[in-house]
Amino acid sequence: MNITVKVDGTSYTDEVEPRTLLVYYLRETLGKTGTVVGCDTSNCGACTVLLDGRSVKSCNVLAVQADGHEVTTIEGLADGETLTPVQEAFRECHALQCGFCTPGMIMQATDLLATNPSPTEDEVRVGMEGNLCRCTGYHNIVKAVLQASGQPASSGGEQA
Amino acid sequence: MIPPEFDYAAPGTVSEALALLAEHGDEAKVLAGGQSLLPVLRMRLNAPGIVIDISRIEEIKGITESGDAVRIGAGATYQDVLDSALVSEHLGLLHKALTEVADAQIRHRGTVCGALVHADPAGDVGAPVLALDARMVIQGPDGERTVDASDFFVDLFETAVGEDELLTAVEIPKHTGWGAHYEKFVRVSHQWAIIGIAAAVRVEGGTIAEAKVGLTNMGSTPLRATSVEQALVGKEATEDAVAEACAQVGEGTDPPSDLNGQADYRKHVAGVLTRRAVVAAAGG
Amino acid sequence: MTAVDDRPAEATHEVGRDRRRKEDQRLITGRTRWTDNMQLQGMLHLAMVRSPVAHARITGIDTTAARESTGVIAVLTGQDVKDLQGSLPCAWPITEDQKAPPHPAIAVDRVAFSGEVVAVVAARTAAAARDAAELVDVDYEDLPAVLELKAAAADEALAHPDLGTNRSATWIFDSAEAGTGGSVDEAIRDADVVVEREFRQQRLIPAFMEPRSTVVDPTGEQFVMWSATQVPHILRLMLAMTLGVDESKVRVVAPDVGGGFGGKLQVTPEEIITFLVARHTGRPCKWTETRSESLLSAHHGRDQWQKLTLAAKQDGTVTGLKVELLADMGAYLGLVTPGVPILGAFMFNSIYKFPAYHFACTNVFTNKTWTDAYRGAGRPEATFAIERMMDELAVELGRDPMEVREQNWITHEEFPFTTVCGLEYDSGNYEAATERAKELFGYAELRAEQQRRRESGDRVQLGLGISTFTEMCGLAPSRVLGSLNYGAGGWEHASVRMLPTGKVEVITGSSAHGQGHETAWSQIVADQLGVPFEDVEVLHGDTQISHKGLDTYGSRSLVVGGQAVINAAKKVIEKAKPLAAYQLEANVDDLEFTDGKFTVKGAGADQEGVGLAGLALAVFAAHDLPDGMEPSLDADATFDPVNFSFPHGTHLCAMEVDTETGASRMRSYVCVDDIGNVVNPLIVEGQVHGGLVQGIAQALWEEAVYDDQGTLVSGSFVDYTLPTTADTISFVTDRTTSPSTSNDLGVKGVGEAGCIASTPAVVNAVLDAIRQYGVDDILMPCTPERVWRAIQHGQAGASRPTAEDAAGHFAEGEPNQDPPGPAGVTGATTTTQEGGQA
Amino acid sequence: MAMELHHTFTVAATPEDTWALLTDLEQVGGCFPGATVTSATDEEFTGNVKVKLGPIGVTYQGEGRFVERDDEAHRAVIEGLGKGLRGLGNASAKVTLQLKPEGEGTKADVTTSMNITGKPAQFGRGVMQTVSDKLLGQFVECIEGKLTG
Repeated sequence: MNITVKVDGTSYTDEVEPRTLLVYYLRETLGKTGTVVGCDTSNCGACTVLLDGRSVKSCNVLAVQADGHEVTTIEGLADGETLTPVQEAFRECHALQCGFCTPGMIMQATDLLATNPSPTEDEVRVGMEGNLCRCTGYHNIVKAVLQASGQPASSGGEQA
Repeated sequence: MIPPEFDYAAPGTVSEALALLAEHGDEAKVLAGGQSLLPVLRMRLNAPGIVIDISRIEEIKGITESGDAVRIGAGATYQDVLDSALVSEHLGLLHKALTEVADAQIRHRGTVCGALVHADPAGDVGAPVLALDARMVIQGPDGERTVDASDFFVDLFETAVGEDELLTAVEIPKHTGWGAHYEKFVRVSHQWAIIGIAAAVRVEGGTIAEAKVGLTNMGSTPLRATSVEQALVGKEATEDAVAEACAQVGEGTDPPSDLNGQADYRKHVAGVLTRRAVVAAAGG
Repeated sequence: MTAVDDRPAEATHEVGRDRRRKEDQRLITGRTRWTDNMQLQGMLHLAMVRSPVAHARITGIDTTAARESTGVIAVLTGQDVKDLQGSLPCAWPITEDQKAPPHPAIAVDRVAFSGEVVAVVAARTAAAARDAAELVDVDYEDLPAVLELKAAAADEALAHPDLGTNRSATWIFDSAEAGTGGSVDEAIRDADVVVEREFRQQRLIPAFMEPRSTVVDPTGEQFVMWSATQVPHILRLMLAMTLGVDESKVRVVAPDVGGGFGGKLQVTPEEIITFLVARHTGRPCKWTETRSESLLSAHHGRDQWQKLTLAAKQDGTVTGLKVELLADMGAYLGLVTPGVPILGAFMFNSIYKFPAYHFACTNVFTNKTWTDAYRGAGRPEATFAIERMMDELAVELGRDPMEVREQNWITHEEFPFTTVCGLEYDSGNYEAATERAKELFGYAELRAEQQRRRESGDRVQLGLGISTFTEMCGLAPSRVLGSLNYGAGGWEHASVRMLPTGKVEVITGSSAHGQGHETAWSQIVADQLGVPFEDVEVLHGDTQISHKGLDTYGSRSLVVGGQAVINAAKKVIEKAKPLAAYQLEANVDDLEFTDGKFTVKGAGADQEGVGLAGLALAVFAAHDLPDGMEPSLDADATFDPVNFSFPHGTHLCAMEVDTETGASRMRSYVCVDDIGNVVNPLIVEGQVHGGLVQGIAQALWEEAVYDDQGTLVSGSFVDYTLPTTADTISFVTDRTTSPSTSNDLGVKGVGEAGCIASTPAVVNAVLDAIRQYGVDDILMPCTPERVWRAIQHGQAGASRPTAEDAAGHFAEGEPNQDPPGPAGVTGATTTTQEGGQA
Repeated sequence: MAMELHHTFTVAATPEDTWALLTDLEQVGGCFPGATVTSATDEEFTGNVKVKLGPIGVTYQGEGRFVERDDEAHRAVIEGLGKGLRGLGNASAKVTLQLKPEGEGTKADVTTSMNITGKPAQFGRGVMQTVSDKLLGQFVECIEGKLTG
């Protein structure tokens, strides 16, 4: 079936099988391989993108469901070389190691801060619960989200 | 993993959707937010002939006031409900429970009515909806009918909604001014509830005047702890006073035994958490 | 000799700076190259058909329907490839008489675990391959499966009937026999106090975030394999040895790799199969696993029964340690499967001065997914056991657990210290790390709070857990590995290439997958060559670029690979020196090299000297070189370490336990690690944080659970419960510094430290919170249910523990509860002998 | 995963009449929820079972037969083995029947056990355990219904 989706500012019209998941449409049809697949039960959040501005797990949405809607992926965040505050904070705080969960983390953090611009550490921790990371122990991810919100990192920090 | 092949239809009206259901019978699966259905399809634990996407039906969207109740349409996502001032004001228990559903991304897509029809006993929506005496609005080939929540949940993954019917809305009586708490017990936060306790109480002068308690994952359907509710009436809204009434909440239930806990453990924890949920609901 | 000092030695230099990572720009903008991103013209997609049963004979496979399915190009079964596929390699036969079954990539006539590949489908799309895989019709004739470790050790059923036993090998170290210490049996005989405990290391799954993926392109002169692997070099060699392909005809690339933790330290059936199908079809092939496939069939980790007997004097001095292990290999021996428990053999004695030590491990087959390296590999098991034992000893003696540790550990004056295993610990200062940790933790205040909560009968009890750990990392001197029958050396290779523009290319044989080598190596080389950090480009993970290496595992990259980089850089300087002397018209011996420049000694501060960049350009032109000089400054180095490195640290954990539900919550966690000097503190901390959560997850959350049919029932992220942000806390980390003496940088490994140290700290804390209820052990993971049952059981069982009610080891009805076994090993027992019996 | 369910009930018919019905494989096989018996002889039957429960819809194809049958002692063991379609893995069920006279009627002891391997067992919080319990319950109810109804 034919769908039209705006992804990272560009409109695309493509023929897709109804069973095609949005994430595979992004990766394989559009070549947007920045968004990755980490699980098959919608637990890990690595595939998180924004659908009409809100975070969703693109492995848990059919491409046909996105017909007529707008998608933002990790590749659509930075304006040229200018990173978003969340991206900046992830680098600054060393909030990534292997980087596989990172697109999902950044997209979810972007959504979180859009609705709650000054979260507490607890709110960040609960707000990011849908994204799994195996490298960082989350410490620096939480720190990065707080930093991106313009707040100083809370207690507990490293190098006490 | 990639789901098996299926046809797809996105009807624009309820009657179109019903016609499709009538046409395809048990080959059809209804998709609203898809947050429970898609993982099952990806696991290939089902292979429907057609998926009927009801998310584009305008008439079942929205959250409205309906007399003494708040009506939540089948198109309303968890997030829509969480964002609704009507829900915050009148249905504190539902609001609290929905904040515990899965994670933010899932809440942006999944729907309250979808979860009710899915009827997963470990889902967080059934217990508060049951406790709050909701009415289910079901449309089928013979028109609309309303089913009380107490008659809605039939068995594991089974509800009163027939194969040729759609749950189009849930109407939940307002519980304005009630205190509420949903206590979800999990090992890690993205888990399904090991158990959950939905408690709403109306306190008058420090005494519980009315109480409603629903249980998540304490049986093959959401359960209503009516004997606890009755025992709570007239009790002081303090931990000591409610403890005895809550301790036996597991009696007569048949919770599952699985990786996260044996049945007897679930029953024990239910007693502890019911007490805590009631006290929290009462503002203690 | 030990400097306890947190400041970088020379702040003006790159080493020691918290440089932001070079790797990150791509990763945070989605410009990544995971193997699954590869799309080649005409590429086929593979789907595996896997056995749903644990042990069965394959009596028939009908592939007709699959072959006829739309878009299917090939379907191969074990029968089709049995003469081509060889046997998957095991590079570490631990004994001469080790027993092992052949390990086919595709099962031929028998499957030995649920998840084993029985056929592969190649199709034009991944969906078509998956659809067709479901049409492959396999008939199985069930065979008795052996699933439980002790039952397997007793040969109750055979995982591989042809072997005649499930026991693969028994490996023993005895300090009396080795001449490195006394006799444990004598120590036990003569002890005032003997503490005997049995612990279970549950089965874990590495669960790297990037599912495994392999692409093979057979269309060029070489077969090119891209794979999500930690070990491209080893993989290339093993492909050649297993499949009989010339090594020179195989190129392996590890592009962006999304985590490994030992889980990608493997030569997998799927890599072999993808290679075979690509060769068979002549077309590029891709296999990418699903998460559930990964949990089911990528190798698992840990899985041991540990029985420990500790002998001590009444005053608390330890006199001997006896360790008896049963280790579950699963169904096959993978790349280093048998050696994993042996990596722990020399670590049970840890930081303590045991005069006598005995270690015996029996490796056992079961019909489960095979086990292999998982972060720490052998050392977390050892650390857990000894740190639990030190607590048990303290309880037995009625002493503070920290005090008992202090009494027995190697003091800082005693380094270098040769242990009862014969290892030489080069440096360390346990006192300093512990003192700092206690200060950051508020040890005394927390103890006071614990006392208050106990006295008031608070529903929420507080427990403090200690783990004073060390580990051996940086695999390792090749001669030591040789003495352990390990199939390879422990060296690492590096090259430094001077480009004509003055930029520097560094080629490293260690293959990063999240560790930040590009950044750290750039810092090292920038200091060595005096070039800007930005001018260094680090290349790795492609056997055609980095032709030689032993890859990344065992916290070896920096201590071994980093030293190789330094050695290569030093050679560059040596090669440049004659040219510099020539240009400066000076004697080679009169030159000195600082900050990227050669100058003449004693010629004053205002001399210009010649820079390395200029020399590189001069060499490129080669117009005017000293007579006989080769026109190149490039240099290679292969470094074989003289010793392991021995990081250590003190980890303190406070857990709150809800005694009504058994739920526990981490209140605070402090760790002070001593990993010697530090190249990049930011990266080091990140490694520590990540390790901590993996170790904490073993204590609290994770377990691979099989049902009685041998099906992995924690087979998705729904049930294999990784923790999230909401389940974890922010940590307090700090460091003390005792530079290693075995490398120029004075560094020690850090990749596994957090994971090795944290598990016992957490379990000790949970136990400390509820010991007053008669609890002295809880199986991991310490789920709320287990904790609650332990409290109930402890209270019911009054104060005298017996073998049976020790510790909820054998809670009936719970998953993975091995009953007191046929091996006859009892649960925890404590015997206190009065002095003077000897 | 394995489940076992033990069930006892009494029937107002004689053991002989009850035995005749209980050893009719078409009747017994057809009692399994979602089962269709496609062929049956005195000794064995073939058919398929469609398990449809909420989101899950899986089909097993298989056969069943007596592994033990003692017409004198009124004891029989029937085994069914199903192969899941679409690579699902296998399901097997074993039904042990024992009839004893009780007063005018018959006391029936039915022990049913079920094993499921592969994907349905691997996924989803042990839900299949509950599902199987439920299926076995319905199966025995059906048998009881046929005998007592």
